Amino acid sequence: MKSKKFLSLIIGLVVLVFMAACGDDADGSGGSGDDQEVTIGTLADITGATGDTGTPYSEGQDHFFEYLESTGGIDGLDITHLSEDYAYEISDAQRIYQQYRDRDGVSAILGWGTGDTEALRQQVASDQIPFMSASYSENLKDLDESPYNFFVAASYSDQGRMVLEWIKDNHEGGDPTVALLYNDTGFGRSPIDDIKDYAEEIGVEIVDEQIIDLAATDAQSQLLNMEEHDPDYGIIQQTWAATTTILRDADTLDIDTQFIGLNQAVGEGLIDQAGDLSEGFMGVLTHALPYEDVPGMDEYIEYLDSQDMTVDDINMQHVAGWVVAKVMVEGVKNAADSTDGEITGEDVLAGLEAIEDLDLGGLAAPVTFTDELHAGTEEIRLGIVEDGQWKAITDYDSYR
Amino acid sequence: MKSILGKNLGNYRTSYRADMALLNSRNKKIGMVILLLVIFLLPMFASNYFIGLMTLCIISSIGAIGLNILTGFTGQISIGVGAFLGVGGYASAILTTSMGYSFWIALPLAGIITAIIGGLFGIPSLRLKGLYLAIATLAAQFVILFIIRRWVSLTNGTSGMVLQRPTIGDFALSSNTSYYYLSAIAFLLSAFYAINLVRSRTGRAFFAVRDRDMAAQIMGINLFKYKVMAFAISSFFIGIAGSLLAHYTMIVSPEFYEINVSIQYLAMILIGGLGSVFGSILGAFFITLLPVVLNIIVGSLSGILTDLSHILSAFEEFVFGAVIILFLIFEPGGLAHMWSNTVNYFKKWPFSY
Amino acid sequence: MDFFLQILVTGIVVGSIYGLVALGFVLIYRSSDVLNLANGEFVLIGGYVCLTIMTASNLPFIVALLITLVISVLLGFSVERLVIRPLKNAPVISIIMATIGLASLLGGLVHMVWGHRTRTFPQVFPSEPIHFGGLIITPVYLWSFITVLVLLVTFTLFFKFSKMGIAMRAVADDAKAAMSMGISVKNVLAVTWAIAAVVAAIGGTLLGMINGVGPIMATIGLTVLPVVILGGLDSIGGAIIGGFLIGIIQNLAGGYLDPMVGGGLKEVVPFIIVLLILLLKPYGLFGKGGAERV
Amino acid sequence: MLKVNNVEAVYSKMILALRGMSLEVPKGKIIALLGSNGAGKSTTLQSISGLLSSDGGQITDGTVEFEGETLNGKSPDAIVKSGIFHCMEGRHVFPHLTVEENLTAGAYTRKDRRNIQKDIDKIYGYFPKLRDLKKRPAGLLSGGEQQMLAIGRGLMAKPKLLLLDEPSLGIAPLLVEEIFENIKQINEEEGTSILVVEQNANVALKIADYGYIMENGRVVMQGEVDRLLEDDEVQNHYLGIGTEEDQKEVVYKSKQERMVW
Amino acid sequence: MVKILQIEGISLQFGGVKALNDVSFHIEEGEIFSLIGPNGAGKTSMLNCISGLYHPSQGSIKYKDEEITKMKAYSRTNLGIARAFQNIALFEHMSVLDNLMLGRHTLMKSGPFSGGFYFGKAEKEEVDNREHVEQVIEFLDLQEIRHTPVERLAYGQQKRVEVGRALALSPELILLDEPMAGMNKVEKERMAQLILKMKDNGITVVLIEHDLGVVMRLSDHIAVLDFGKQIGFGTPNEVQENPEVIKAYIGENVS
Repeated sequence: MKSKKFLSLIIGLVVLVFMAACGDDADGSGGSGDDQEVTIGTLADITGATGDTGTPYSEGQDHFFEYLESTGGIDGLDITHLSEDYAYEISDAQRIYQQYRDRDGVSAILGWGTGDTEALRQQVASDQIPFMSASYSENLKDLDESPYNFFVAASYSDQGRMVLEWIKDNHEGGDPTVALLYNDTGFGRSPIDDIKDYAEEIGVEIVDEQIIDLAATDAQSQLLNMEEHDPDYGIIQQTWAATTTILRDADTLDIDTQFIGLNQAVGEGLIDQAGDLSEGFMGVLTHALPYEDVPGMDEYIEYLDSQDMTVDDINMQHVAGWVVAKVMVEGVKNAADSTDGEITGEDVLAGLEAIEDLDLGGLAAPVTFTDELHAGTEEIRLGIVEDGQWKAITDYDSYR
Repeated sequence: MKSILGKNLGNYRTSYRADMALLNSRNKKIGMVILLLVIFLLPMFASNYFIGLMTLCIISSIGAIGLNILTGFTGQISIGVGAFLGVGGYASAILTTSMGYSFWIALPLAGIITAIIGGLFGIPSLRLKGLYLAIATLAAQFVILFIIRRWVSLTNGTSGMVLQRPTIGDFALSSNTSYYYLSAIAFLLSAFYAINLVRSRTGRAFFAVRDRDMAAQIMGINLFKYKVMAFAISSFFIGIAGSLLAHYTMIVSPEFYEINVSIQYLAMILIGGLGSVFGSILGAFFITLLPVVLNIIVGSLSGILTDLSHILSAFEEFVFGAVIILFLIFEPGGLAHMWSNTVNYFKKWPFSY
Repeated sequence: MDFFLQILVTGIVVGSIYGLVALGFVLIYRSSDVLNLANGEFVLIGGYVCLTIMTASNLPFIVALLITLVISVLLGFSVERLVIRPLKNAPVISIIMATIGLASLLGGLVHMVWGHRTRTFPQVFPSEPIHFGGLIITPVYLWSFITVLVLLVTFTLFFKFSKMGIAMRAVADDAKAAMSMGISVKNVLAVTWAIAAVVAAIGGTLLGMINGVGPIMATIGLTVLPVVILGGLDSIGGAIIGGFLIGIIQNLAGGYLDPMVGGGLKEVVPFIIVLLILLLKPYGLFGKGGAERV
Repeated sequence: MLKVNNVEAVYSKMILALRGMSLEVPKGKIIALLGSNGAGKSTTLQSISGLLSSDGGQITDGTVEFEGETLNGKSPDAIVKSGIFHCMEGRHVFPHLTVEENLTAGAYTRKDRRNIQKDIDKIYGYFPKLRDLKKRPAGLLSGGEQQMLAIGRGLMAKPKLLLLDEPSLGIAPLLVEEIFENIKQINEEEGTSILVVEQNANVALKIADYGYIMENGRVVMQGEVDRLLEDDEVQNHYLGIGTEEDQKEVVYKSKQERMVW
Repeated sequence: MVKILQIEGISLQFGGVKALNDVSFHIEEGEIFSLIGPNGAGKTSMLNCISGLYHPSQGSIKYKDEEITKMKAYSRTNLGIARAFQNIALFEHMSVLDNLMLGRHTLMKSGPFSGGFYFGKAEKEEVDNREHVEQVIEFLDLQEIRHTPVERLAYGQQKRVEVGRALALSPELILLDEPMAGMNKVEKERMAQLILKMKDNGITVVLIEHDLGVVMRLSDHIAVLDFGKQIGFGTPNEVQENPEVIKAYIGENVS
C-alpha cells in the first residue's frame, strides 16, 4: 500500500512537469502598453560552495532592480528580472541557463562565479546572450574566445598587477620579495601567470608559490615552505575561508609576511571570520564600502531606508551586485534607444559596448566597454583592515 | 488466440527464435513504434526549452545505462562516474580542438578511450568488493580530476577547453532540435545495444558475477575478464555521454565532473532501478527533471512561502536526499519496478483482484 | 630539523582531528557494516548546534557542548531508526546510497536552517600559540589532541568493561550470535549511531573553533575516508593511528613534495594512499576483513 | 515446558522449511532431535528462539509455547529473557572477544550482575580447559574448545531450556564424548532442560531421554530412546549403513531415452 | 577402465585448521563415485579443490592425465567439469531459463559486440543453445517454470535447477554436492534415477550424499573422509566392511 501511494505521488509529479514544461515558449508578448520588454536572468549562488559571498552579491542585484521599479523604472522599458540559485553546481547552471534562454527568452544574464561563467562561455557566445559575472578572469578579456562575456571590475590579473605596482612603489629597504598563495581551481590560477609576467617586467621577485585548498583545514606545511623563502609580501587569491586559514596559521607560525588579498579574499566577511587576525591585512577594494560617504550611496541609502535597512545590513559584495545590475541596466537602456523592436541579446551587447566612462558615483571605478574590451575597468583601490574595518589607503588607480 | 473479451490474454509463439525476439508481442511492437514516433516528432510540438531539457535527459540516460551495466548488472559499485564523464569529455575536446579530428571520429574514440581507462581502473575489482571497491572508485575520481587539472599541456588545466558543435557538411548542429536528434540517435543505439547485451551470453555472465561470483566461476566465467569488461563497456557509454555533453555545452572544465555528478548518476540508477535498462532511462529523466519540478512547485507556492525560492537549491538538495532514501525504503526496485507493477495491473484489469 | 619537527607536529595535531572524525565512521562500520557517508554532515550539524547555543544563549562552552551532545544523541537515534533500520537487509549499494542521500538531506536542512555563511565561534580557548622549544601549537589543536586521547582511553575502557561495550563488540563480531545472547541488536545499533553522532559533534565543535562553521566543513567527511581505509574500517585504534598517519603523511607531502610538483599534492595524497592500500592491503593496517566460504 | 504445535515456517516467503512440526520438551529432560541435512532441525530451533527472522524466515502457522506463554512474534532478546538459550550450529563464538568476555556476553540479559563472576568460575569447573584460555580471543581456540565455550556461554544466561544445535559438528570423536558427558552433567546438576539437534545420532541418543526424528520439515518418528535405538529404519538411515535389501529398491528403469547432452 | 580424475596427496589448510590431509583417490571414467563422511569431514572442500574454488596447499589433481592443480576454476569448466552446489547457488534473480543458459556459457562464443547487436551469428547461437537447454528443461520437467525467477521456486525445484544448470554444460565430469538434501522420498527417487541416467550417458558422477542407503545403491566406488583424512576407499562392499570406517564414521558402539 505504501508503495502505491508513493507511485501516485511520482506519477503526479511527472504529469506536473509535462504540463509545465511543454507549455510556454517565451514569445515576448502579453506585456503592458507599448513598452519594450526585456528580461534579465541571474544565476546566483546562495546555497553552494561560494554562498557566503554569492548571497549578498545576488541580493544587491535584486535590490537594485527593486529600487529601479520603486522609482518608476525606465520610460518605455519594461524590465523583468529573474533570479535562481544554482548552488555552484554546473549541471544546475546549465539547466537554468536553458530555461532562461528557451523558456524565459532572456536578453542578458547576470552570472556569478568562475564555474558557471566558464561553463556557459561558449553557449552564450553562440546564443548571443551577454553574460556579466563576478568572475574577473583575464581569459574573458579575449573576445575571440568569449565575445559575450563582461565584467565590471578590474580583472584578477589587473588587480595583481596593481598590487605589485604598489609593492614596488611603497616597499622600503631593499628589493621586495613576493609569494603567491592560491587554490587549484580556475578561479585560483586565473591571475597567476599574468602576475608572474608582470612581476618580471617591473622587477619584483616572485620567490614562492603555494597551493592551498579552498577547504583546507590547515596551511602550515605550505606556510612553512613559504617561510623558507621569507617573502615580504604574500598575494592571496582565495575565498574568505581559505584566507582565514592562511592568516591564522601565519599567526601561529609567527610569519611576518604582509598578506595582500585580491578581491575575493577581501570584504567584511573576512573580518567576521578571521577576527583579530585580519588586523593589518591588506586587500584589493573593487567597490565602495557601504559606510563610505560617496555620492553613489545616496540612491542606495534611499532604497535601504524604504526597506527599513541601513548600510550596516549590507557589505561590499552587496554593492558589487548593485553595481553590476546598474551597469547592465545602463546597457539595456542603450539597447532600447537604438532599436524599436524586440531587444535581443545582440542589441544588449551593442548597448553595453556603447557604455563609456559610466560614473558610478564612487561605488566603483567608472566603467567603459568597447567592442574590443569587455572588462569595465582596470582600476582598483587598496585597503587595509584597521580596528576591525576596511579602510581604503589609495584612490582608484590602475597599474598603467 | 482471442478471448471472449477480444483481449490478447496470452502470447503463443511457434519457435524459440520468435520467443526470443526483442519485440515478441504485438503490443510491444506497437509500443515501440509509438515510442519512436514520439521521440522523433517531439520537436514539432514541444517548446524549444522542453527539447533542451529532453536533450539533457537523454544524454544522462546514456551515462546512466552505462553505469547500470557496471553497478546494476555486474554488481560493481562505482562512485567515479563523474571523472569518467570527464575523461570522455576531455578526450573529445582534445581530439577535436587540439588535434583537429572531426566530431564523428572523436565521439566513438572518446568512448573507446574512456573504456580503456575505465577498464584500467576496473582491475582492482578482482580483489575488492562492495564498499572497498566503492571507495577505490571514489579515490579514482579524485586522482583522475587531479591529473586533468595538472596535465596542463594536454588539458589546459583548470581553465578548461573549448569545443564546437558537430557539423554535417556545412550544417552545424547548433540548434536545440538538431542536437536533440543527434543525442536521440545515440541514445536509441545505446539502449538497443544495452538491452540486447543483457539478454545475451555476456549479459548473463554479468548477472552471474553480480549474484554469485563463486558459482559464476563454476559456470566457466572468468571473473576478472568479465569485471574488467563490465568496467570497459560501462565506461564506453559514459565516455559517449561525456563527449555528447561536452559538445552540447561546448566547453569542458574540471568543475563539470566533481563528485556530485557521480552521486547524481548513482541516484539515477538507484531510483530508476538497478539492473534495468529501462530503469536507467526513467531514473535519468527523474533526476534531471527533479529540480525543474521542484522549481515549479516552489514557484506555485511562492505566494505562501515567499522566501523559499531563495533557498530553492537547499530545498532541492534536501528533496534529492529524501527521495533517494524514500525509494530505498519503499521501492527498492525503483521506477522500473513501479512501472512493471502498473503495467501488470492494467494488463489484468479488470481482473486485478 | 625544525622544519621537519614543525611539520610533524602539525601533522599530528591535524591528524588528531582526522582520527576523531574517523572514529565516527569506524564505530558505525564495526557494528553494522555501514559506511556512513553522511558523517561529514553529522560533524557540520554538531558544529552549528554548539555554536548556535553558545551565541544565542551565552551559556558557558561546556554546558553548550553538553546540550549539543544530547541533541546529537537524538540525531543518531533518529537516523538509525528512520533510515538505517528499515534498510537492514538491503544490499551494500543501497546502504551506501542511503547515507549519501542522508548527507544530501542533512546538508539541505543545514542550509535551510543556518544559511550559507561561515560563522565563527566565540573565543573558548586562548588564541595565543603555545611554544615548546622551537615548536608552535595553537591551543585549539592541543585541545583536540587531548580530546582524541581522552576519547581513545574512554572507548578502550568502554569496550573492554562495560556491558554495552561488550555487547557492541559482540554485535560487530557476529550479529546473529549476539542476538542469541539476548542482546537487542536494534538497541545496540541505535546506541552506536548515537555515539558516532556524539563523536562527530565533538569533532565539529573543535573543527569549528579552528576554521569556523560553514557548509564547507562537511567535506571533512570525505577527507577522512582515506584515514579509515588506511587504519582499517573496523579498527578503533586504526582510526586514531590512521588519522595521525594521514595527517603526518599529508603534511610531509605538503612540506617536501609540494614544492617539487608545484603544489596541490597535499589534498590528493590521501586518495593516492587509498588506491595503494586497497591494492596492497585492502583491509587496512589494522582491519580484520573476512574469509569467504563457499 | 516447551510445546511446538504444528509449526509451519518459510524462508524468503517461498521455501517451506517446516510443514507442521510438533514436539515437546518436558522439564529437566534431554530431548534429541535427529534427521538428515535439510530436514528442518535447525529451522525448528530457530523458530523456537526467534532467530528465524534474522535469516529472512518466519513462522506462518502454528504456535510455540514456553511455560504456557506463546513465543510467536517475540524478539530473540525477549525469548532469551524468558529463559530459552540457543547455542547455534557452528558455535558462533565472538572471535575477537576473549573467552571471559564471551562468557560475560552470555550473561547479557541477567540482572544479578554480582553473581556473574561466580558463575564464570562454575563454567570453568565444567570446562577446566577454558580457565587456562580465559584471556585468549575466542577466534584462536580450537573447534572443541569453541564448542565448550559456546555451551558455557549459554549456561551463563541461566536458561531454563538450552537449545543445542549440532554440538558435535567438526569436533574430534573423543572430544565429542567429553562434551556430551558435560551436557549430561549440566542437565543433572542444574536441572536445565535441553533440546539437542544432532547428526551424530549415536552420541545424542546416548544421553537423551526422548528422541524425535525429522524428515522434510515434520516429525516422522518419535519415542523413548531405547525404543528408537531398536527400530530398524532408524538403524538404517541414521545409525548405520543400509542393508542389502535396500539396494534392490531402486528400479533402474530408464534405458530407452538417450539424453542429448 | 580409464582414470578420469586422479587425486594425489591433497592437503588443504585454512589458517591453522587442516581441512584436508593427504587425501588420495581416483575416479574412473563413466562411474558414479561417492564421497562420504560426517559433517565437517572435508567432503565439500574436496569438491572445491576439484572444481578449483580452493587451491590445495599440497598434492596434485589430474584430469585425464592433465595436471589441473593450479588451474583456475573457470578453465576447468572448459574442460568439462561441472558442479552443483550443496547450498543452492543459483542466480536467484534470473529465470530458470537464464540459469540454464548460463550453464551453456563456455559452449557459446558471442562477445560484447556481437551480443550487443544480436543479429546474425549471435542470434543463431542463442537459438541453438536454447534448443539444448530446452531438452534439459524437458528432462527435468521444468517446462512450467522456465520463465520464473529462481527465487520464487520451491526448494526441491531449485535443487533440480541446480543440477540442471550443471547438466546444461554438457559435462564429462559432474560434481553433485548433496543433491538430495531436504528432499522427500519421491523426489530422492527421481534424483537417483537422474543420476543413473547421467551415468548411462557416459557422464562421470561424483556424489556427496548423506543418505547412505542411496549412496550404497548408486555408487561404483566410495571414498570415506573423516576430519580431512581419507579413512576408506573402494567399492560399497569394501567400504562397508572397512573396520576403520565403521569405527570412525558409524561410531564405536552401535547399540
